[in-house]
Amino acid sequence: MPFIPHTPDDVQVMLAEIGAESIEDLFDEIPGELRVNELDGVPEGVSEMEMLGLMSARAAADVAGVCFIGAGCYDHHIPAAVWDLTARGEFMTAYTPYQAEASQGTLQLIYEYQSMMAALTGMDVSNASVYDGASGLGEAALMAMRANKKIKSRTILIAETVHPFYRETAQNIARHQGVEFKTIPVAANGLVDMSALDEVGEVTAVVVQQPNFFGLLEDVDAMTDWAGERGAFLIAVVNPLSLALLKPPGSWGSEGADIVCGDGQPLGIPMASGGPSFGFLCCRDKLVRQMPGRIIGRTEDLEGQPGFTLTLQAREQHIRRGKATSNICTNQGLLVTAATIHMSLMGACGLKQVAERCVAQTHKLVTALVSIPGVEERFCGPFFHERVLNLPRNSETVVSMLLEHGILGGLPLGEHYPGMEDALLVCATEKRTAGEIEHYRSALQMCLES
Amino acid sequence: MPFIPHTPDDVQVMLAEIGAESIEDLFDEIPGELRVNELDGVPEGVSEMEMLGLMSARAAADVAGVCFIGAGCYDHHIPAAVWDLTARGEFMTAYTPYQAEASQGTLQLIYEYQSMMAALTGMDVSNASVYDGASGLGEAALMAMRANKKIKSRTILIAETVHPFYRETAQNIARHQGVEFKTIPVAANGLVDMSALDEVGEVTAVVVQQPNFFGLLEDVDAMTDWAGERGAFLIAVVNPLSLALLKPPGSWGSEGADIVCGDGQPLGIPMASGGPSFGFLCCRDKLVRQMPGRIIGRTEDLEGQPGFTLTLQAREQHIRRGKATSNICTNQGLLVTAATIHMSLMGACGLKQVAERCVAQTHKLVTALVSIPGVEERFCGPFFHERVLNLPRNSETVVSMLLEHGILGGLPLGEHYPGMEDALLVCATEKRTAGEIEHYRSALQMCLES
Amino acid sequence: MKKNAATIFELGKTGRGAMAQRVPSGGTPANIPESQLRKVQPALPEVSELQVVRHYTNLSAKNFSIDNQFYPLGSCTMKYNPRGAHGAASLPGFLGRHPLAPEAVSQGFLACLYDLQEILKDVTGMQGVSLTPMAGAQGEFIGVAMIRAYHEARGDLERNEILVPNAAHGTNPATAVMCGYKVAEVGLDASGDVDTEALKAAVGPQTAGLMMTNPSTCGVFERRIREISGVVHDAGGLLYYDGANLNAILGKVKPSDMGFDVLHMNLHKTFATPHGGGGPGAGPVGVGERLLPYLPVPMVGERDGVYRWMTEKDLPQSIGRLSCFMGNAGILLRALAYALMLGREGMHRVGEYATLNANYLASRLEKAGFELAYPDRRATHEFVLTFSKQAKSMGVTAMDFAKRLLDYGIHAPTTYFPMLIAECFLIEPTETETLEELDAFVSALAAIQREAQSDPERLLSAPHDLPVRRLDDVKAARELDLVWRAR
Amino acid sequence: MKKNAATIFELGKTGRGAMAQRVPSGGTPANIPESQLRKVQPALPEVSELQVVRHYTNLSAKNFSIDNQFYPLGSCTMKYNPRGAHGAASLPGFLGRHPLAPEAVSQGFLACLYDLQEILKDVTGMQGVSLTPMAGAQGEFIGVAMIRAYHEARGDLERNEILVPNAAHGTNPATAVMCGYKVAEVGLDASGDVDTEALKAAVGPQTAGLMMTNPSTCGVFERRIREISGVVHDAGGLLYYDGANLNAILGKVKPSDMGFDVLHMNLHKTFATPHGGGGPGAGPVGVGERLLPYLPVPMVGERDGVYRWMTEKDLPQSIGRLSCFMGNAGILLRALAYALMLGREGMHRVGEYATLNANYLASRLEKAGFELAYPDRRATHEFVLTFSKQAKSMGVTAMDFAKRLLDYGIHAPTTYFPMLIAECFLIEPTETETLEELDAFVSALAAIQREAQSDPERLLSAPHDLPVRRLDDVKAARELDLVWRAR
Ligand SMILES: Cc1ncc(COP(=O)(O)O)c(C=O)c1O
Ligand SMILES: Cc1ncc(COP(=O)(O)O)c(C=O)c1O
Repeated sequence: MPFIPHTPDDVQVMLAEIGAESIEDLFDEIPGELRVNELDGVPEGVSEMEMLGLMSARAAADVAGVCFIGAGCYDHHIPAAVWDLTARGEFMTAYTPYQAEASQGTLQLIYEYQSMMAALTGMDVSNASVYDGASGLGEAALMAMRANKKIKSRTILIAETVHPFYRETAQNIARHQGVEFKTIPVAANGLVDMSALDEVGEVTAVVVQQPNFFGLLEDVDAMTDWAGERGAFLIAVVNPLSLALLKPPGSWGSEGADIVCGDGQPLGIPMASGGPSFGFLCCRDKLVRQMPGRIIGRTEDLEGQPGFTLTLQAREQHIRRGKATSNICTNQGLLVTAATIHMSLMGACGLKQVAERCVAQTHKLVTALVSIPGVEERFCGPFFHERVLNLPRNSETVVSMLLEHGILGGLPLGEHYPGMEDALLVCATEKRTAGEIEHYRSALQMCLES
Repeated sequence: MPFIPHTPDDVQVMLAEIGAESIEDLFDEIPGELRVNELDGVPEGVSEMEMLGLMSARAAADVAGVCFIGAGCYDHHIPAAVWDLTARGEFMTAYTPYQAEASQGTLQLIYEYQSMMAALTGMDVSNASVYDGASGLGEAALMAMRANKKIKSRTILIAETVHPFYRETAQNIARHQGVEFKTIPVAANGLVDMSALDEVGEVTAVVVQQPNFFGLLEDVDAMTDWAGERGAFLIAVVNPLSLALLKPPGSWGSEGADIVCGDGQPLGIPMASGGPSFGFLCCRDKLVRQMPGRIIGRTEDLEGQPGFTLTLQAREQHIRRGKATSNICTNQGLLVTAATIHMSLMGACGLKQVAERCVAQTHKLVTALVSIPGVEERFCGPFFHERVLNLPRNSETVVSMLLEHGILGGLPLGEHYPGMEDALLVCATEKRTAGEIEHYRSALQMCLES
Repeated sequence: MKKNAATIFELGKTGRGAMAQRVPSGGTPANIPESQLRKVQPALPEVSELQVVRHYTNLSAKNFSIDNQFYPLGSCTMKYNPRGAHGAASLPGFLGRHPLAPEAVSQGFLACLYDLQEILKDVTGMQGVSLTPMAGAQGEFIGVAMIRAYHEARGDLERNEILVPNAAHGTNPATAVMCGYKVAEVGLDASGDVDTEALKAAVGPQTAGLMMTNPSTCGVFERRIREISGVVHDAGGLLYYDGANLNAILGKVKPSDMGFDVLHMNLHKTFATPHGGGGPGAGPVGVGERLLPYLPVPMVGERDGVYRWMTEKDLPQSIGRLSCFMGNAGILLRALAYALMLGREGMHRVGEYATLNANYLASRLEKAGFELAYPDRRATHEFVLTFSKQAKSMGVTAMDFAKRLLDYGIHAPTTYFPMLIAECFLIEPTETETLEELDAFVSALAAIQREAQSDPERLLSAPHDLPVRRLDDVKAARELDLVWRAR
Repeated sequence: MKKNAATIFELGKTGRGAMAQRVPSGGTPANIPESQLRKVQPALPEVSELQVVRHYTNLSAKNFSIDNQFYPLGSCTMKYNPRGAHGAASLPGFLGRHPLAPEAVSQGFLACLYDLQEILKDVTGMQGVSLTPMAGAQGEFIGVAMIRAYHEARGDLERNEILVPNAAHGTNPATAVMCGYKVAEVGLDASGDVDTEALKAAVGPQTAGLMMTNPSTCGVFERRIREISGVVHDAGGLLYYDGANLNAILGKVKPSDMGFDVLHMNLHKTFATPHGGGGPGAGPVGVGERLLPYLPVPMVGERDGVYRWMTEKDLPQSIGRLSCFMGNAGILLRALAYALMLGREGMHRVGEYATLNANYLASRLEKAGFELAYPDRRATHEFVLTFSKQAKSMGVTAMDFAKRLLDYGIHAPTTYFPMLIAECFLIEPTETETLEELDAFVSALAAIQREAQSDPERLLSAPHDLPVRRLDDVKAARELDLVWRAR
């Protein structure tokens, strides 16, 4: 019996103690007609060896080549120590730290994480994570709605240059509470169309992403000030890695952003088909009681020694039930563990160097690809590590052809932005080598010539 | 500075404390002419990312296909828990357990290991490991030489059916102490030629391998009794996995073997190009003081609680120096850790099932391959999980051709046994599937037809 | 010697770093205007690689975990997390996959998801399963959003209330509210079953649905479940099954047969994926016929052995996307690996042995003088103990028992939940613990009971042997210290 | 509560097992005669997978290790073991390689070995390197065997003695004997250098060679090394360099320049591969011109970018094969990974910072009132402290200090080695430890020194806070209990 340690003798001893004849008897309160016996849809059990044989074959089948896709998930190097430590049973097989004294490892680590995220974003506080960047944006919107008492409207402005999946997810989360999202269109230069803002009425919050979905740098100072002047919250969606290089949301405009969210994947989390990763959520001190999710605080034990514990639990569903700030319970603890270790290893300098190298490699990639006749940059502003290219033909077709050359060429944008059927979003992280870039260039040239 | 935590300030503080001007000053006792400055043969340092990029490319270059080679190193399944636990920093980055109180983890584990190996081999005691199976045979030979006081000769009989690399290694180790190895030739049936024994004079020990290098089962009872009657020690070289199924050396003949050695690789150690693995060495109680290497004993602490410690250290070089039983110091501790966890997970039953499945899969493999015209079994006796086939042409050539089909076809025997140029030693472990066996068959057929 | 609690920040020094992790920088990017660049570096720790490894290795040792201890946390299903499943999800091919890789190079991964969808359908009896929810609570949200979509699609717009038994987990009412519903709580009768009279009084045209677990968080199986589902269905409401307790009945009862229309499962409970110190989890949703059109995307479809993503184009009535990519893919792979190893026989056994362990423990504890909250009921996979008597007679609370248990090297059961039972423990041993471990737990509790009589201070000031003594939660909330600052 | 020390056997029960590890058996093999089959199953533990994971996780926590503590064990070079190097060696392509795979599908692996050979040649100044030795002691054996082969090849058959300074590690004399030599020990002068007069008196036509380390195990650099090598060479002997202390001079001095003909390196020391609780290690040998023909096989050769195994066919005078396959391949890969990350600049720094740390520690300890064995000498990467005074005046020995240090969460330095210095500690901090860690060590020793004065019993009965109190070694050796038996 896999994973069940009972011997036949054990079962007899236990049944005798209980005073039951058989295990079946223990289910005697369940109405007979509810009892099932067949599970035909579940295959017969196999050994770990056979299971791993099957899974290995499937994993190997998907090895696709060199990755030039970004779009919210990035192929960064992760120091070997990160997951060697994260996968320790003491971290991986613990529950939520409800018994603080027996969970100081996890608790202190999350406190350190909160501190790092606050430092990175330039905000005062951070929670202990939400599910992912996209759902985190939904939580941020609801949080703004609760916290911004000055504005009566239930409208949130969201830039069309925010990741399409983030916009979709946030709307699907927030709409049940009557939140309405209005989209600020994208201008021809790939940035938020600031002129469209003039027609906007009262809004609770404005959502802007930096770098935006196209990899471009928005004029976040202007956006932040615009929001501030109207009493709207500025919700920033950011790539945490970029913050080692770019101005942090806490310093945007004259007052800074109010709420910052995003996905932690670039901080030591493997792409792993997109999950698990984690969403982070940071804000100003004064908003902390509207923050969803867990928060760790430092306190003292009865001998006066420092220690860590879950705090502000009155915000949470297990205490406040229907009146909680969110229903979130289990979050993404283990990924936060990885990210904390990752940030410790990289330090501010290390992250900055990675960020700089990403910019440099993307620059090289773009230079190489636009050397091919018919391939052009679609937008020209400053960018981080992603870039939209116009191809001389349908980009989805080209991406399929590139697969034969072992190249994951990027994300075709037609599905997300009508009219961009020939556009391709490409990305080069610090891992991409000159050889790989040249390989991409020559493969693309072949595809386009054929 | 990779791995060096010193800041410039630190260095200044430290030099001031020492009273030195520069780090260079600390080398002022070294004659100037000995100081070097160039290390041109060492490349410039790279980051972990770049190093792993290079190493990954090299590792990937060697992925060769399905393994049907055995010959002392076997492609078994290793439960995932084995290395997840073994690679824990507490096991992996500890030193030899010299401070017993701070090393109870490793010490208790080795005690458990000794117990398991004694159980598996049917012997009284085990040491804490030697380097590998081959060098372990060298140690066993020297040990027999020291312990067998009855026999004056310095001759050890060794079957030609013992792994050729074991024979070579053992001779290279033992010859400096005047040990002479005499080979008992192999008979036409692939077993020790018992008739050749008649001509042999006084010998200190006899070495026999079970299953032998050809995968065949020797008549170990007869060999053991033959040795016993002449006052010679019987040294058994065994595959530990086979002992879950086969009669243990402790029960061979009427008295059992005296010393048992072999390689622990089949017990949870990846093939990993042949190392690190570990050699095991077990013997009768009365020989324990002639055993080389570390041995752990159970004892008590000053409160009377049980604990574990290195014992019988008077045998060892760090105490006894030139009079030690061996010069061995560092052994293969981490692999013993893996093997102990492996044996705990498998249990006697689990190992037996693996062993049985190996026999069954090898049987299927042989049946499939001999269905090809011209392919034949060279020997016909009972076997474990290896078999010698005669091919209709040079087996080394065929093995090269099989590579194209993603098949590591086995070990060509010509290099090791002159006259066996067309012979191939094949192996199928429990991991080999029916599909893989069929793939081998069809690939071989194609190669032989071409 | 107590290990100290220096944070990673305090170990740092200006200019120190894990230098092997420094990649050659591309230099300050020429294309980015000065005004967009960061002026002051973030205050991250500056530490060496060895310091990081040592710090987090030692921190980890300050946790209890399944790998270290018996961890009978009720409603959490702290069972063994198979290392093989972790190995499967950690295969380089899976870890290195970009979520937006074309389908042509994703067939292995998609096949895994498809197989898992099918297995989960079978064990719950549901018609369709979507794997996207990233934890139980998100599964609840998605489930209730589907209930809402269903009523809305029918033009049945007056339904604005979700019923919840008062023993329910906090996520249930919180979810209902997030989905725009009011919550009405329904009480239990003395035996722990839902008070059906109260339920009948509560249902009406305003009822959108009922959320409940079965077995309930009181550790008993709701016997009148068919009556309850009848009542709710008759009133036009739908039934939501909170699958957090599915371990109790896995392979024994299918939620569909009890009348549930929609459910989530906690794969990090029933399917043995690790809890990670608070996540990640996965909370796939399953639905019956009526809610099929509303399942969230992406899902995986199959035709002629070719797998593909199903999006809003295929499922136009879907409630849409609730995560950036495919939810917690790595957890889904682990759950599949576990299911494959269990197989159908193994599935049946989960509920059986979880129940055997709980009933054995309940029986032994009762004989040892502890008070069961529902002494006349069968325990399911968990059961409730109450320390009301001890609190009254000896002045030691359930919390004191819990803290003292930690000293015995056993994680405390869930305390003070369900809220309606005073001074309680919710105890869930799971099927993967041995008889000996259960006996050791009984001995520990009995020993603590004796201490409570002879030396109550020992409990009140517990724990004694952990990295910290009892922590001051009030101070934590009053004097908020949420981020490290150089002091 | 003390954690108990039940063995894995005591956790077992007949019929229990980690059932997911059971592969479908092929049935009792029909082809194997009954007489060859095992009758009684071996007494291995019968335990569940969770029990195994929990048992060994908890056992591991009873170890000190670099990842947990400062571990200044002299002559052992307990430096940080980079996780990246572990990652490199754990790549599936390397782990899954069969050692006898044809060269055509082994080029990646062979290239790694070749690169390592070249790097090791450069850092030692040697002409050839073979990677096969599986630890330092096997390297010594192989080195001395080559010395023997050299003399024999020249027909110089009378040389039957190896000289060894009396501070040498036990493996040196033990090796010489295993290679069939007699050992003659040579003393040191008061400053820790070899007594060259004694050496001159000792050499002669019987001298096959001299084995020594430099810096010596006394933690000082042998200043007259060129004189020593001259004396030995003039007598027709060869010089063996025990590279266990190479960390002290890595990038600063090449053994070839000191006059050594042959050496081994401990990659598990100088090249940062983990010690594994007692191995595996790797002890590659390097040789100068004269011994080139005798290097052990297999080695790796290269032509036109194609790598190949070199065996006795290529090296007919080789002393042959000393391991079944290519030694401890996984350790060699780790060492290469480490060397690549260090690079040439990093190599230079190893000796520098190891020396800086040792001298700082020596200086601070001396000022704190501890006695250095060689106060007038520079420390190298390690140094010797002697507690003779404390032993005389307070009755506490070096061992008592060592055991008490464990309570402070610091692994004890090497004790009672080198043997010629009474009541000594050999202290090697390594270059990867921080200034703060060194300061903490000084504070701990100073605190223990105060305890020794005020409460010597505290030391004599130490350790107090470890899983066990001080263990009885005498009982262990007298009442041998080497394997578990049901009691
Ligand atoms: C009964 C019950 N319902 C729902 C949940 C929420 O699940 P999750 O934590 O995965 O969001 C829990 C988790 O503890 C639970 O116990
Ligand atoms: C000076 C010295 N020489 C030789 C050795 C032997 O090396 P190994 O343990 O790798 O066999 C050691 C190991 O401690 C040593 O310190």
